[in-house]
Amino acid sequence: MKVTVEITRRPEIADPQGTTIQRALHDLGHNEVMSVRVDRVIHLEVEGEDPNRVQARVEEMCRQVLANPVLEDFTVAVSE
Amino acid sequence: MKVTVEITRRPEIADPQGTTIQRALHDLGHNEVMSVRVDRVIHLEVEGEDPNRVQARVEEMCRQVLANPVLEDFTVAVSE
Amino acid sequence: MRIAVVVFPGTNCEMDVAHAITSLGGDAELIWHRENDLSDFDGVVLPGGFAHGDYLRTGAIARFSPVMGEVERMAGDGKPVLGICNGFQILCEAGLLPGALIANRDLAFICRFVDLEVTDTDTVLTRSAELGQRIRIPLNSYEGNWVDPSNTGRVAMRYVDDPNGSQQGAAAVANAGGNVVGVMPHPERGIDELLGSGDGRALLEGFLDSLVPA
Amino acid sequence: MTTATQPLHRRLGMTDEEHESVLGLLGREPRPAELAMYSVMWSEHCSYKSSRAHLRRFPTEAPWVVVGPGENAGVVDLGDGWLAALRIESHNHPSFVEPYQGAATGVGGILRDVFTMGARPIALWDQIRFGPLDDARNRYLFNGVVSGIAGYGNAVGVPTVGGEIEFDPCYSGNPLVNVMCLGLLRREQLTLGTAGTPGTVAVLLGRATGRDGIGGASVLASASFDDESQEKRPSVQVGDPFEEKKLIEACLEMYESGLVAGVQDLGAAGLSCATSEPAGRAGVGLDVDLDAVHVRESGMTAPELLMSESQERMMAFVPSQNVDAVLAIAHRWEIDSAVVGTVRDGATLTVRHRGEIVAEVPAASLADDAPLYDRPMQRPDWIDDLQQTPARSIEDDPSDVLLRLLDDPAIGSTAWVHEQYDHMLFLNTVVGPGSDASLTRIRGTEKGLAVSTDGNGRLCHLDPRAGSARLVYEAALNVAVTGALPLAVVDNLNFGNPEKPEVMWQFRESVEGISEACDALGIPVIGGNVSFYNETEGVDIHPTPVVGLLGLADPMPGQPPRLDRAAEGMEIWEIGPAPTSNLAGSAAQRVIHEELRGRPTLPDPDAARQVIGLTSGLAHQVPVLHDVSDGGLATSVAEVCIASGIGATVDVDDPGYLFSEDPHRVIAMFHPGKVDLPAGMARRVGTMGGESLTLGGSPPIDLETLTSTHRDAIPRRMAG
Ligand SMILES: Nc1ncnc2c1ncn2[C@@H]1O[C@H](COP(=O)(O)OP(=O)(O)O)[C@@H](O)[C@H]1O
Ligand SMILES: [Mg+2]
Repeated sequence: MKVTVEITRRPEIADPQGTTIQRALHDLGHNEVMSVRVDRVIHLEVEGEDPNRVQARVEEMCRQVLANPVLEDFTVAVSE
Repeated sequence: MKVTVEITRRPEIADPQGTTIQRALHDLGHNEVMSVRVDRVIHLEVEGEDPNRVQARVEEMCRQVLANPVLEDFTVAVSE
Repeated sequence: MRIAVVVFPGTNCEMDVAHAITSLGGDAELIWHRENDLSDFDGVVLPGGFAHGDYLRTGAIARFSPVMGEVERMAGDGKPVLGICNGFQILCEAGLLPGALIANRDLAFICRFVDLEVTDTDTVLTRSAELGQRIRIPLNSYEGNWVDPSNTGRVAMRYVDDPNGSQQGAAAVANAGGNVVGVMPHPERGIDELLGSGDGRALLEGFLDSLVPA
Repeated sequence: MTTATQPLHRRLGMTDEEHESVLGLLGREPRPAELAMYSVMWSEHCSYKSSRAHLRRFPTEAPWVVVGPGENAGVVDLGDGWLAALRIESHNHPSFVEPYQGAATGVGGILRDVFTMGARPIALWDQIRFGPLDDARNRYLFNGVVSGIAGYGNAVGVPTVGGEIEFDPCYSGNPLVNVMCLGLLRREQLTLGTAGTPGTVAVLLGRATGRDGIGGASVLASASFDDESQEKRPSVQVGDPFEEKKLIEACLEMYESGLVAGVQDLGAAGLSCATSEPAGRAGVGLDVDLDAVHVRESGMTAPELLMSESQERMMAFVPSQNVDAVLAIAHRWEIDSAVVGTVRDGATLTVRHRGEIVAEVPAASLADDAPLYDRPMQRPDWIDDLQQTPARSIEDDPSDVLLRLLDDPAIGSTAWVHEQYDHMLFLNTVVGPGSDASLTRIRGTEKGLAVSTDGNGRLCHLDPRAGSARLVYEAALNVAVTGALPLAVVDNLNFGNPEKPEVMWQFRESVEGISEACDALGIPVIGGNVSFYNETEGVDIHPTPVVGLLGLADPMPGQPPRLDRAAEGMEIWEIGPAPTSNLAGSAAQRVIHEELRGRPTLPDPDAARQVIGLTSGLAHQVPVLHDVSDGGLATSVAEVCIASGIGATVDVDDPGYLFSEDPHRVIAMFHPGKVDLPAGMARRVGTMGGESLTLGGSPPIDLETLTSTHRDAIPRRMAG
């Protein structure tokens, strides 16, 4: 099954990268850009029959390694 | 408007991060994981009325700076 | 004959490069990235560091600096253009060299001496070296892994033991004309035996010799 | 009482007595913003309330001291108009919460302490300690901390040229992450943290202020002001080395142009500290307008603005005629700036927010009137038992013991760590990581700056006073190996809970030990840091003072000794007091017997001085000098064999002698007849040569085994 994990930085955590990219976009004349945040998406292919079980397993992986719970939140979506 | 840009690494380009994460997951016993690919999502807030115009502008930003055509493809989705 | 050493916000090897060039008898001047006229210069170096924090992608933001228009012009005019480490990344992003640099195979920063072999002497960096010559200089990068789906890059030097996964083991890459070169390890860190090696001198001397008056 | 119904001062981590003193000071009930300021400034971290009385014991004076403890960094005179600034700091708890950002922001903070003084930061060191690597959590912390130091240090463009790595179960629940920074400046560039004279303008430079780490420095990590801000929990601080790099260059340009009267970095206690301390030091008043502060989050309250620990910010105090020039420099380096205050006559710090006065306090009181505790001390009752149980002797074969030591991650190669750090930038690292001391040349002079940092929790657990003294002697001997003589010390005192009398006793003993050794060597303590509350679930770490010692080699040896300069046929000499077989507190005791007991050998000030003097002279003559420390004589020789790619024969059979870590010893290697060593101070112990290392009558160890064991000690564990 294909699983998409989106890992997002918690809103209250500073995001120097986003700030820098926004500044660069303004420099390039894209002044309409009000905010920029960069997150990660992890695409996994996981063997399994039961979407609920796969979902639970991947959520466990997120807590273990994929996401950093101090800084990030995550969402898991199973397709196919 | 909220715009989500997903930047995906072209399949022929090596993904050291994906490979490393897959190895880590296997080490933890998640042997059902067949493949891992790490991509980036950029969330933008863009001023504008017309979703089509916003879409076009952000696509331009992608071609110009947000994605590197040697390595990456991109998709742009405008919401709200 | 003057060499512009470009300083982007976040560049950190500019003093070292200027020092190396000067100590080899060259004339180096630090140039802020907002400068848009390099007509007084005979060559240009983009030194290492973390231009714009390497945010988004290494070199991605730096390539839009005003000075890059001039770098492009000089490259087109056949003038010597050298990118070291982060400078190599910027030249790739700007399309002046083929390919791109991604994270090292082992996902760790690598700072140590590496052995290189010269594989092409028809470039502004390697013209004073012998084919097959061994060069020992420090590598210092996280994104040193060169990929080139177009297969058009000319490999000027390769790693003897590939440390980062680079395609063809490439450590230095040139454009078709040989006047634009990107090198991942740091020649300027190899100019003094007291610090471990003097092998970088041959490279930088070759670069200085390639300068022709504007 | 639930938290919500607690009075505000308690929620901010203040005791009722401390609240009473604020009341007494102000003669009225403090406003919320005032309480917030006092709470952070009077926290243990900022006020040193438990340690201050003891720190007075340190010798702090010498003719070459330009700035002693009390400023952001200590400064010493190197001659010919050159000064060096040095400071050490801990980031233990933040690194436990989030290892990458905790360590990264530690580096950012220590850099600011140094360039606040007008100095260009030229080198960094890290002293890091974790629980054993067979635990995945410890591997995660170790990896995160090293990546964080690399990620910040490399990008900000300051080489990390040395440090220390230690693993011990006592650090499992409480890793130690200390970082040290050295800066170099010309005398005329020296800048102090003073607000200047009335009319001077306060300019806040750098990153926008957010709700980062609010109250992070105070005892209460999650203070909340009301229910609404409850969800706006303090958040982990994120470092931005890019911003810091620009800030360094902008500030150095301002100093060079002589535009500023004083500068103060924003670290712990943020704006509260950066306004009150400079005003207090200068004996002036200051008006601050919080609405002028550039922010990254909307709706921040006055207490939040005053307590925020957002990174990469500096406060410059600028004579009014220079303000435009300062703002122009900030603009050119692409950093944000805001005029946030004006120096006034008097001594009052007045803070306004949304048109109202939110704080009006005597500026100096936040620092000067902080509580001072004389905490009870008691010698732990277990220490006599420990000291009186003799260390077991080693029965195993010395070759086996040596291989087990080289495979220990605290003794094996540090390459896995230091190759992740840029240690070569600026082209001045003459001796880099992996040696006894680093050596950084000052181009255009004959001078070299030698630095060593040393800590040893095992020794200090068995005998905090002698153990701490030995750290100073060891560091001094390390810098002597490069031809330098010791100049000054900074210290980072990592201890457990100071409310326990045993911990306070350990602390006092340690301060005493460091002071005695500094007195004996005639060198001052020019700064330091105290980190208390290093405990988890009531168990304290071993007392772990870390000493950073700066030495000056003038002139620097033309060919400084290095571990990789040994050659076939060189003699191996051991220099130092007559050998013993004492294994108390040694690495061999930990690795082979998994125990910690006995009475470590006491330091000998006379022997220390003699060996240090002799060694720094020898550094100009011999190719290899290496101090005998972790793992003893056998390990020292092995390290030279590995670095030089050559074998050796050591004519010592006694395992106690081979693995003892007794102080004041160094090995020298040179061709026969090249050097005359004073009889009684030195003995020949072997010869370099061949393809293997032979210890007395033990089976030889081939060079390849020696090398791979040492090289793989950390990587093989980190591979999982
Ligand atoms: N263990 C110590 N030994 C000597 N001086 C110390 C020690 N601990 C702190 N100090 C001095 O106290 C001063 C204040 O330190 P601190 O409040 O930690 O500064 P910062 O606010 O920059 O973190 C510094 O000058 C420091 O050198
Ligand atoms: Mg400070």
